[in-house]
Amino acid sequence: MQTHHATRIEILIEVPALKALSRQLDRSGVTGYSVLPVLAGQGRTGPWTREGEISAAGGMVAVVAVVACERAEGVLDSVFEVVSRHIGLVSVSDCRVVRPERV
Amino acid sequence: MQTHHATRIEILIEVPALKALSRQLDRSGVTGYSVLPVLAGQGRTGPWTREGEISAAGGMVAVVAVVACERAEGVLDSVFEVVSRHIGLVSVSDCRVVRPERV
Amino acid sequence: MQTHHATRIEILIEVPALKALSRQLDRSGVTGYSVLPVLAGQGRTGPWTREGEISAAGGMVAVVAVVACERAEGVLDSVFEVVSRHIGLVSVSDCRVVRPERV
Amino acid sequence: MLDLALQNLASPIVLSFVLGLVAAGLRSDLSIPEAMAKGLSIYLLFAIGYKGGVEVAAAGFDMRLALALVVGVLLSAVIPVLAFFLLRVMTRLSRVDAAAVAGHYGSISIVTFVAASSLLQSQGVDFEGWLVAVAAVMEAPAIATALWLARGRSAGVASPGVPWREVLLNGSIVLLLGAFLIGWVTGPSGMAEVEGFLVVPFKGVLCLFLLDMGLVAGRNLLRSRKVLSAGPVLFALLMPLLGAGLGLIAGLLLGLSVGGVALLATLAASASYIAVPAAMRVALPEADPAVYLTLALGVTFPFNLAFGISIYLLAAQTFGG
Amino acid sequence: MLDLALQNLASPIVLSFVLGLVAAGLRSDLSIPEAMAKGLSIYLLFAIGYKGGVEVAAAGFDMRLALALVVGVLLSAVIPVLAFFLLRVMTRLSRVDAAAVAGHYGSISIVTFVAASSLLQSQGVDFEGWLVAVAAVMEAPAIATALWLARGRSAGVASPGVPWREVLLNGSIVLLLGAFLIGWVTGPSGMAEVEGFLVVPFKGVLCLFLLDMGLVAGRNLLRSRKVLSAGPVLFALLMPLLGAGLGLIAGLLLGLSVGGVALLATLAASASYIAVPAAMRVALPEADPAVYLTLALGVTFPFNLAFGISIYLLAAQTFGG
Amino acid sequence: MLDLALQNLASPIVLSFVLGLVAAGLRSDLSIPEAMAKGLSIYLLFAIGYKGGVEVAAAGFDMRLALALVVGVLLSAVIPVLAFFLLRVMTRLSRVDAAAVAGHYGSISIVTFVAASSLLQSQGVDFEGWLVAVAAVMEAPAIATALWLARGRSAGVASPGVPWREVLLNGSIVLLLGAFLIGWVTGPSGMAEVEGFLVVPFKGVLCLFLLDMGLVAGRNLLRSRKVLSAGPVLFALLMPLLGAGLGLIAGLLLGLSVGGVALLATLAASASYIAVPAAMRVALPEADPAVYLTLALGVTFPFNLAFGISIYLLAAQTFGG
Ligand SMILES: Nc1ncnc2c1ncn2[C@@H]1O[C@H](COP(=O)(O)O)[C@@H](O)[C@H]1O
Ligand SMILES: Nc1ncnc2c1ncn2[C@@H]1O[C@H](COP(=O)(O)O)[C@@H](O)[C@H]1O
Ligand SMILES: Nc1ncnc2c1ncn2[C@@H]1O[C@H](COP(=O)(O)O)[C@@H](O)[C@H]1O
Ligand code: NA
Ligand code: NA
Ligand code: NA
Repeated sequence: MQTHHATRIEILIEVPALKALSRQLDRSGVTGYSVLPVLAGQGRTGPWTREGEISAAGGMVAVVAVVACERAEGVLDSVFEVVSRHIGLVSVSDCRVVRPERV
Repeated sequence: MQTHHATRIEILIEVPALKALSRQLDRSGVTGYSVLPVLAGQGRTGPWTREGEISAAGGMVAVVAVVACERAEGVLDSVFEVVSRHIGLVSVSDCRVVRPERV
Repeated sequence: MQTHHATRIEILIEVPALKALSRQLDRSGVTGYSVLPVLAGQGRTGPWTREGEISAAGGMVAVVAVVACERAEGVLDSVFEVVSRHIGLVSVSDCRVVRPERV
Repeated sequence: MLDLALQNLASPIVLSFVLGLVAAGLRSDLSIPEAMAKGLSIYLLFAIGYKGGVEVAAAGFDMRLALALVVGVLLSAVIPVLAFFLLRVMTRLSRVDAAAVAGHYGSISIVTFVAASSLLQSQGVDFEGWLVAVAAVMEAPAIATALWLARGRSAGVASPGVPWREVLLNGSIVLLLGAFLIGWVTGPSGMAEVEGFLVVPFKGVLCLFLLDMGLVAGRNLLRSRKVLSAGPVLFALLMPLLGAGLGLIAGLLLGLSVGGVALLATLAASASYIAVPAAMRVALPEADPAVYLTLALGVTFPFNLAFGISIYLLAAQTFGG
Repeated sequence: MLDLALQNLASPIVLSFVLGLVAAGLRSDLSIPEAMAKGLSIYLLFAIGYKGGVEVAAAGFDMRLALALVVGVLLSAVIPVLAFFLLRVMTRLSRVDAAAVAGHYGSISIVTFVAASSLLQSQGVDFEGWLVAVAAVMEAPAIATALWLARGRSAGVASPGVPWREVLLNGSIVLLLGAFLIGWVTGPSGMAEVEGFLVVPFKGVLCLFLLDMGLVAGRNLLRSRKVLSAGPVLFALLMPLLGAGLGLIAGLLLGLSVGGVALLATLAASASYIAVPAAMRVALPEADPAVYLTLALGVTFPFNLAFGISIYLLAAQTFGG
Repeated sequence: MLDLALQNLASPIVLSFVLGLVAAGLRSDLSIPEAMAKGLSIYLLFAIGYKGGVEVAAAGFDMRLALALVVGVLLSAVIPVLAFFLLRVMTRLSRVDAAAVAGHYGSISIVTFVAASSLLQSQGVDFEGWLVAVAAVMEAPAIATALWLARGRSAGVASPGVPWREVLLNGSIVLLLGAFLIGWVTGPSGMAEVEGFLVVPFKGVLCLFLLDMGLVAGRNLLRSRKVLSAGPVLFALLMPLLGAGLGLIAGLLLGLSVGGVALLATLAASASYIAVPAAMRVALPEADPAVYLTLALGVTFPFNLAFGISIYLLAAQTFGG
């Protein structure tokens, strides 16, 4: 099966900043992204868990966007505007996709 | 620690098609896969969210299978038979595993 | 945007072993990790699903840690001590991060 | 007439739905966790099935039940044909989209059924408890008709292996029928044990569920505004009335009570937004979910909830009794 | 006095909170699933709003409601200023941190309000049902004040586009006000239909919710032990008393009943741990959540629950009535 | 005898479990969200603990409680030894697998306990409310015995640091004991406040929970069909009877009421499927979960629910009272 090169951007970000990130992604020209829940974590600010949480203030999600390689740089810049003020980790890796028209 | 090359296949697919995909994966000879929930997303058909959903018609999941490199091609072909008729995104990347007998 | 090389470690592990793994990761010197829920899976021991589960005995989670390349080897060794006795799959891949101080 | 409609509109049930719609329209972040929404729906199915069974146990077995099951299957299988032709005439939907939409209208919405029984109860109108079993058997046949309609004469659409087992044994059918049987076996003495859970809080739980449905329907409408043109919307307002007409006739022929006729009309008028969409994604992935979900959940469901069920009750009172 | 406090301390509600605290302190793995915790909070907001509305319907519209809404907004907007100056004097928190904390104390905690009304009820003290609407309008104004305080004279902190729509239409405000309106429209006859859900199990549900709050507060305290110094903790014990004082005066000026005065004092005394933290993460991400969450949820909330609400009731009985 | 068994089999509780089993057997996609299943179990533990505490408050402290706690710990610690030797004789399970299974039978199933108290209640048989505290202390000791049995004489199995804190402070123990203490402190007047939640809907909630357990047990059995041979299954049917015998003797020696004897026998007869499996995955990961989960949840639990509890009650009535 023929595959095409693409870039996988994974953004760990706190829930309250998700709306701003979504707006930014929509503007940055990505064709799509998916939001995965994160249950718990550990970082420099200590451990946290989603269990029992009633406030949306805590908690993180993982936003995954597979984008065409040539667009990755622009998306990253755009994402970073939002993430820089917030707890979050942006990682990028290479991947291959089956349907290039979908990224 | 010695690691061995393998291929990580990640399939974003709508929930109603998950059963068919599972059957296909079982047949394709993968040793295992894991299904992760997706909370929300944005794509060419617009945004969606799992919140409040009562129907299983909406919503997506991420299916992750780490497979031996030599088997990846076959699995991809097999997966694509199901995915092609459905909303979904298949991405593939290289990885290394610690226990090669598990993939 | 400048990015820096890093290593993404993804550990699929059963829920009862998560505490031990967390302790081990905390000791191994990673700066952070995130725990993602897994809904269902299929492996050599057959299929499982989280649905309706009342016991914490079943079920898996995915632990993702992005670590500096030079630390990856040590973290892997350390992780393996816990994982080896448990159902679990450790996969490692290369990635790039935007803020190197966060890994 | 106006009185009944107003009374229905001012019920906590309908107003909760409206609250959900409004919150979605204002883009509030109010939302019900998925697990809670599913939990509420499991509760409602179990409670409504159980109550139906208990009523059969109390009233004794009624031969009309067997007949009504057959009639229910027929209604579910035939209504999509009518809907399909209407859609082809009234709208520009493709054959596949039209077939998918048609399938939804043959099947039923259990919450509409529950809202109608609530209205009957508050009006002091009796009905046959076993109609809930008829509701269960009406869920699936429409799917078969829809697939048959979609195939058409051409072989354009491949006919994938429809997972009939999944469709017939889908969770809501099994839960509804299972609870019905449990209620039947345990009868009024079993009911005495569990009514603190299945009866006492029922209406309030229904309010929360309708709040969620309002949120989901409202967000759906917001997203699908552009997809909707006048034709499909008109269809989604007309079709329930036609379906109700068929249900009414069937109910009168079956010799049901006034309440029973109203409920069978409601079932025929209602459109599925749980079982059928899921089946369509599997069997007819080419059909656009934005169209069928929006019509069933965003137009027909609110119409039935706010006006339909009052109309069907009045019609039943006029022609029946 | 001691009697009232002891009776309150030995209530199932307070003890459930203590159980959560203890379980967290012992590092037990007891936990409430997130979806369940959110579900419980949706239930509580809906029930408390609905009951308030029904009481307005029963008692007839009261012009003081309009006045009280204005007073509520003012209290919420002004209390943070007082809190901010106290914090700058009593603690070494940065301007931004102090502003963020101050915002929490202007806003309200609906569970504290519910616990106080529970206490009133068990003491046979009446109150104005529409105070729940005042609670809803007190949620947001404090946020504006906090942001204004954070900006200061310097331009050090960028002023990001605060999502006012999100803040004003946040889920808990919409749900509380929406349920209030539904209760008002449907009145006592609507209540008769849903009280099996909204009234009968209410206190027990509150216990489970407080168990969860105890767990969350306890884990929070464990994590933030090091962040807490004497200054902020003292503030978190003193501020509710000052806030309550303002609320008391406002209540007396409004001519509320003794119960109403106690509840307005409670609202002014309570600190938000749901709406405001979320808004602060968006609008003031520089502020440290460990500080404001721990003070609001880990210190002030337990203080109010265990002692505050008894004190405010006694004060209202002394000065009011 | 037959009468009692039939009455029990036709209860909504048992039939709900059967519905779950059947749905799983038919491979229906009916399922209860994880958060809801956990929520139901938290509710049941809280309610049952609370009720037990209230009964102690009402009846006054009973010295036999202290004695019964000791006896409970002993039963839990000793039963695994008996189970282990039976397993080694009757089955070909490895030492580690046999030890893990044995641990499950020393510990208890709180739902079996609840189902038995339901049966007692419907038969009008009284029992000591504080037995729920005995249930709580019986959860963990069996785990220690199982690990000791697994180690054997050889050093083949490494002895990992067993997380005793986690085991002893596991959520269900803390919740059960905590609620028991709260019930004890607040007594009947506290109960009056919360019974609309903890008592009124209790049996119905239990039905939904058993529906879930039926689904989980049924899917488990489907998956593990091949693992099961006659030996282990026979063990899983015989062992509860032996355990019940020990519990019966202990209950008679303690001088419990007829209902109390039946409940202690039920506790001894029941096998854990929540706390022990989780502990075994941590401390004995070499043991096969398919074996111990299937025996405890798929064989012994249904057996006790359908037949065991009736048998234990009859035995208690024959030998006690
Ligand atoms: N290196 C990392 N790998 C994976 N997740 C991380 C990493 N660093 C931080 N996180 C996640 O981000 C959250 C906040 O991180 P921090 O701001 O460092 O406390 C943590 O609790 C984790 O969930
Ligand atoms: N490039 C992408 N990266 C990540 N997720 C995607 C991407 N494209 C689509 N998705 C996911 O697939 C869903 C359906 O996509 P679409 O068919 O384009 O509307 C979206 O809502 C996302 O959850
Ligand atoms: N190759 C794999 N790729 C992704 N997930 C896997 C893989 N192998 C195992 N798993 C996950 O680990 C669980 C246990 O695997 P096993 O021990 O092989 O039964 C499975 O049910 C999957 O959730
Ligand atoms: Na219909
Ligand atoms: Na306040
Ligand atoms: Na036992």
